Amino acid sequence: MTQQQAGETPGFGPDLVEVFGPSQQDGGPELVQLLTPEGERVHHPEFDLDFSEDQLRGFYRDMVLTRRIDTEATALQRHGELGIWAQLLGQEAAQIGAGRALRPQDYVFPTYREHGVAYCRGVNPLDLLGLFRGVDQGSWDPSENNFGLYTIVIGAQTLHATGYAMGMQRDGVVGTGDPDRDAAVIAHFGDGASSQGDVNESFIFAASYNAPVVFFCQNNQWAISEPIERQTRIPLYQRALGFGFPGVRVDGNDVLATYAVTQAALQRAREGQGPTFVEAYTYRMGAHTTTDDPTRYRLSDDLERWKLKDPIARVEVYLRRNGLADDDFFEAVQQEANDLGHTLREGCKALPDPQPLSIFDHVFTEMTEELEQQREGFDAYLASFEGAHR
Amino acid sequence: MTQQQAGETPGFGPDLVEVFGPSQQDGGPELVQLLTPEGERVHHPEFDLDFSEDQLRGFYRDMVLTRRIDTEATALQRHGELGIWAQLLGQEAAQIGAGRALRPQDYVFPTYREHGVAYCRGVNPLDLLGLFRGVDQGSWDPSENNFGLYTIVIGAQTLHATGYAMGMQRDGVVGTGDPDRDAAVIAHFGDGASSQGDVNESFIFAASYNAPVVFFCQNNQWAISEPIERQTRIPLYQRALGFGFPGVRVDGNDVLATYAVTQAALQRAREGQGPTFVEAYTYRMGAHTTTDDPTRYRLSDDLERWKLKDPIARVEVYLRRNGLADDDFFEAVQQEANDLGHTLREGCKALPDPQPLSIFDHVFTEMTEELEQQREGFDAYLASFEGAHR
Amino acid sequence: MSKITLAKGLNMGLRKAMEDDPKVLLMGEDVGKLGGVFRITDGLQKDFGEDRVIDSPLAESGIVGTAVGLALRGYRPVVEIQFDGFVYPAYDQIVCQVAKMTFRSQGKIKMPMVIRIPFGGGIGAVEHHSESPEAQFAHTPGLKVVACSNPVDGYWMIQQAIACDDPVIFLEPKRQYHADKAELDESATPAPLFTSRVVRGGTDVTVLAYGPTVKTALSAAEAAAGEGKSIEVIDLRTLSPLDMAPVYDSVRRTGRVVVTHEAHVNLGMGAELAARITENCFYSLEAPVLRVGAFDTPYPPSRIEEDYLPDLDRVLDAVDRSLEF
Amino acid sequence: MSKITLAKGLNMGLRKAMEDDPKVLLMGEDVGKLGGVFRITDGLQKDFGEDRVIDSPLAESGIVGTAVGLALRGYRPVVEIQFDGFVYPAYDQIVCQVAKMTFRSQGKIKMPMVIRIPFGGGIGAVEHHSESPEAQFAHTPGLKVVACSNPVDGYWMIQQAIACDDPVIFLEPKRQYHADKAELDESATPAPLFTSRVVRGGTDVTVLAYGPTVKTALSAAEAAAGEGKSIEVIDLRTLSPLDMAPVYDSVRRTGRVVVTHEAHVNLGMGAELAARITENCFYSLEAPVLRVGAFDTPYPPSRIEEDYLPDLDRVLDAVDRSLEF
Ligand SMILES: Cc1ncc(C[n+]2csc(CCOP(=O)(O)OP(=O)(O)O)c2C)c(N)n1
Ligand SMILES: Cc1ncc(C[n+]2csc(CCOP(=O)(O)OP(=O)(O)O)c2C)c(N)n1
Ligand SMILES: [Mg+2]
Ligand SMILES: [Mg+2]
Repeated sequence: MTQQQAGETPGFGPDLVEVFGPSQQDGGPELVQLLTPEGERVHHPEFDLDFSEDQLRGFYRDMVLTRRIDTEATALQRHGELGIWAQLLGQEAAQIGAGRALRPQDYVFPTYREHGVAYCRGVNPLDLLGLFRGVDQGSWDPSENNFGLYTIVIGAQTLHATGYAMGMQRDGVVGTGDPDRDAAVIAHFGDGASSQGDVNESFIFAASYNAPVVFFCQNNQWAISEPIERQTRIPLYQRALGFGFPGVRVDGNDVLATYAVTQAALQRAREGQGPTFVEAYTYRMGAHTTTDDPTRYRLSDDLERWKLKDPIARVEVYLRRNGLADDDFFEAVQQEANDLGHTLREGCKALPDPQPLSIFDHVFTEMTEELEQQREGFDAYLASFEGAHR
Repeated sequence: MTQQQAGETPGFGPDLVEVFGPSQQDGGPELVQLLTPEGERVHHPEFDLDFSEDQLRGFYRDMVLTRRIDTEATALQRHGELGIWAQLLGQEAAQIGAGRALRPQDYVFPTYREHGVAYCRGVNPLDLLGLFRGVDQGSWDPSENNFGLYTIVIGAQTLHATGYAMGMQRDGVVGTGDPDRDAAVIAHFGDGASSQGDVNESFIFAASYNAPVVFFCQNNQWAISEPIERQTRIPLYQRALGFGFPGVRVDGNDVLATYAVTQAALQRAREGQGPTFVEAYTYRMGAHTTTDDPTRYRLSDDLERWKLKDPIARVEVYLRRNGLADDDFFEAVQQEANDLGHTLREGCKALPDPQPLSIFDHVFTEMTEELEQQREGFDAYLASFEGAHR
Repeated sequence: MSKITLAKGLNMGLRKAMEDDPKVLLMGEDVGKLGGVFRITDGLQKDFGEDRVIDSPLAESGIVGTAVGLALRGYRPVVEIQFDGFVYPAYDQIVCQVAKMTFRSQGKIKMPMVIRIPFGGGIGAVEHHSESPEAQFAHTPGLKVVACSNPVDGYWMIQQAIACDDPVIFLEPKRQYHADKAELDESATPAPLFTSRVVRGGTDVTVLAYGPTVKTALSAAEAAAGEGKSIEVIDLRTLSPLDMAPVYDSVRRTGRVVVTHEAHVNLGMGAELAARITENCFYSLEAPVLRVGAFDTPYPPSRIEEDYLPDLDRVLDAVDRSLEF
Repeated sequence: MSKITLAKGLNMGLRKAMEDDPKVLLMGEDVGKLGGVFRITDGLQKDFGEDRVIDSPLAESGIVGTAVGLALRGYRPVVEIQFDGFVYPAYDQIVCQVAKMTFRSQGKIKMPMVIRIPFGGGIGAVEHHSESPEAQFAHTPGLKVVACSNPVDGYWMIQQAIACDDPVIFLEPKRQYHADKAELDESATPAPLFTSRVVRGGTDVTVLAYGPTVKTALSAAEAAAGEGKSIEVIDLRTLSPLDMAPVYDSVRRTGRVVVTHEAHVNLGMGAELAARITENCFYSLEAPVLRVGAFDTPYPPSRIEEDYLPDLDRVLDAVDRSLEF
């Protein structure tokens, strides 16, 4: 009954639903791709780029280390060291491609799953664990790496990103022609988030002010248990057309293509040409979070199909096939990953719990008298248990 | 600085801004028109219709009476009988065209300016004044004429409309093929409203469930003092493309075209083909409301230009030129309008103020004990002044 | 008779309501195939179909706003907000539309909607997953606000809320979903929805609680009993309207009151209860009404949430302070 | 020295703040060319340009959300919400983002944003144009909430709010915008922002008011004086944090308190004030704190709004009831 019906309606043109259903398994003809799942380098009329060998090896390393951060954190959650963890398994290329396309002066507004982008920005991976362990709500300093705090309310950060970009316009760091000066913002969000009013309002503000912001949507096909079809009946990148700025669908499991498209979009923004929507077409290989059980709502077939598109495997094949990396390289990266895993494991366990009295800190820039009193009361209360069994 | 720059960006296609700026004076090539401002009947490949003479005279009469409701209410406000009035001057064709395209079983969700649509639905025009006089918040029974209460929070009603349409789907009154049974919803809103999260979410829900709803936007070029360019940089009807359903721009000052397009969109919805966006391209000839002073923000040139496109004048010319109505007809309509004006004037002044104790009525379907007590307390308090000077 | 959890009680209650009235619909994020992140709607889509258990796009305003439309069309939508902290995108629709429709229309429109909100903390979650937004809704005329505290109430109250012709904000203490089991007698006659209940008699101090703090209050009463203090515990159950009669009755006997909730103390339910009790029982009060709630700070990282939230000791501390007056 | 209205005081204060700090921006619907529907920003876009006085798309969440981004970039956005009833679409951004950024970041982020809200009734407007949403914001940790009541305070308080590094909800009694004039001495030193002020001394009953009800309270005091009753009036000015010292001081002298505001009584500021006063001045109180506010119903049609809102007579009635205890 709530099924959409396809076909021509006089005057309104073709109903696009069946023409461009959002869930083509391969992303459809519009998908920008530079490296196939089989590791074959293909070319694209608009978004081609020459990548240096270092860059290619770098992407590989980045993705392997990112995956390790993720699997390590997942394991830490299983061992009770984290309360929860939002896995990015399968989305490494989308995140590294986007993260590496950034310049230092650019600014990132992440969701709660942007561990790979955080890594690219130089955020200490250990710092990402605090929020999930429950010892803080993000302990890195956003201004240090131009990487904002994780945002949990779906889509809220897209407006922050747009406002920040409006600030860049006012600071005169857009369209000056100076590559070290011109800056842009990238706003990350998910396919589910695209339904939030805030996200659509951010499109409106960005278009209205021509703000230098790239809306980078990782369409991982799922919003917890809800498939992308619940959020849109046409390919998501086309949403941008309704707001008057370009949208592109890129193979989010292809780090080369994601890099190329994102950097072109960022450059467009830096040059003062306004917003772009990038849909990184990818797949959430794991559960939504460690508390989720995806077997309740999706078929393992799907998963198997996407395993063949693994973002790391295809780069490895390409590097090996073209003699750009040898066993030593792969082993070294593996070793580095192991070390990182070890560091994270030990570091996580050593993360101290916050002090109870810290509850009152930083509610405001200076503590109010009211809170001072509550703090004192609580302090005295805690002291009354000293020595006693509580 | 916040100006948008047009031109090609490699890979992202042409920047559409200058190609389809939202503010072409004539609505641009995509405008559907059946009757020109000069009263000339033109044809359209998709949306043509044969109108009977009765229909044409009816449209004229509807628009004249609607305009009279509006000017009368404006005058009543000037005389202190209304607190405020939201004028529709210039938007008569958009509203009559849309209102007359409805079937009894369809349902309307209006803004605060849909006086012409209300009239078409058979709502007593006097009932429209209560809200603006401050004696009620809309006194008509929505279920009587399938015409909802005026909604003041911008855009909120578009979600109600979508939900109502989802209810119709569940009631099995969509796509049955029975013209007396199949029903649809129309949601009215303004160009400014198109920026609200709620409106965009309603597009998402309507598309996702393929709900039988027509989004009817009167783009009257202004949201109080803000021009349409602040809300969108492409023609507004194209917003729908981003959500996967059709959008059409119709000459909102052309009652024939508005009727034709709206009824096609409604029919599409009734048949189960889902939502359509109709942009009725029109102009707010008056102030935003009687408290607004548009000379502070817009040029009188603009107004003069739009005066030439008056929705009533062109129908009159057409009727006269084609001998479809004679002086008697026009005089009779005029007389009817005068009578209506008189009735409204007298009726308005006679509208009783609500009783103070009515404050407590209908907060809930049954009064709670708490409110009963507040009511009693207030009753006793009021009684204490009896006879006394308060 | 079977022993059930709160989650099960709610699930059974929803099922019963859907069986009884075909107009009852469930809507929300992940309520369908997944059965909700807390599994409260488990199995219902399978049995009642996608038209009655509706997975929605990810947009809370959209969920509540379309539910308004469904209610206008004669349905009785039961909306799930996934976590307390995500109700705010829908806040405008709730306070300006849901709450006001009946008043605006002078009673011509009914708005029989239930908005279910898992609320409160204590589950070790990240930000926005442990909020207690009840005071904001109770401050809004036109909304009714209730909180259940146990499996049996969960079963009955959700059905009563759905049967109510006014909009009801239905608060579920998520920490209790799978905590304790209780015997459900489906043939019993439940107390009316908008009534409070003395859940433990006592003579020295009255403790008012609702939702998650009822358990805390009962434990406190138990502990205090060991020290010879007799605490009366009232489970408020309804927050708007308040059912003050049993409260006043109790206060006139004990002369001392402690209110405890997980919401911030400042302008929380405790403030209103204190104001009303003081006004109505002025000469009976031996001590001011004392409030035990969350501090007036945002919800902290979960590792210290138990310090932040009221617990047995803080309730007892307040009881002692009250007795010292 | 010149005599100015509240509207003028706010306009001058905004102008001064923009002159003093180039990072100050104004944003909102119609704030630019039109100068706002109340003309509070009149002439500012002309003088400071479109980049500093920004007409926004019609979306309140968008306005506040982008203002968050501007603040993160080092700006000091001053946001205008056109009418009280239209703040709710932005509610999520305000309570989940604006209020929590500093806490979330452990102080690394400052959120120096002012959200100006014309509030209260009495102007004969239609629905949603006469709301008093202060309690909801005051209940939210991380927000500061102030209300001005007169032209001189308007001038100073808006500048102080803009200079504050924390987010401030700035409430302007719209009914007073063009009502009374007062002399402004621009060379004076204003009282600190987060302080309350005794605006009329008295000995029998303390009346607490803020925003639009300060005038009502003063008129009531005047009328009561004629009957030999001495009323002390305190203009609270700050609603969060509360400045209780002058309140407690007053209550300890008078023993009787009436709180009046236009917001609903249930869970309004009066509830919190009653709870705190009772707890802190328990032995000084001769009567319970009495509350005079709007009834717990939605705002009615404007023809009866004066019945709905607290007025001089209802304040005096409460004063008498207090004295009868
Ligand atoms: C406003 C809001 N509503 C609900 C949630 C609960 N929630 C967390 S993640 C999620 C799904 C998000 O899906 P998507 O945007 O596709 O991102 P993904 O998790 O797939 O990366 C939901 C519903 C939330 N965090 N915020
Ligand atoms: C949520 C909300 N914000 C602000 C307002 C104040 N307001 C009333 S009408 C209006 C402009 C609406 O413009 P548009 O949608 O184009 O409709 P029009 O008035 O032109 O018919 C504004 C800002 C409101 N009613 N609701
Ligand atoms: Mg997703
Ligand atoms: Mg308009």
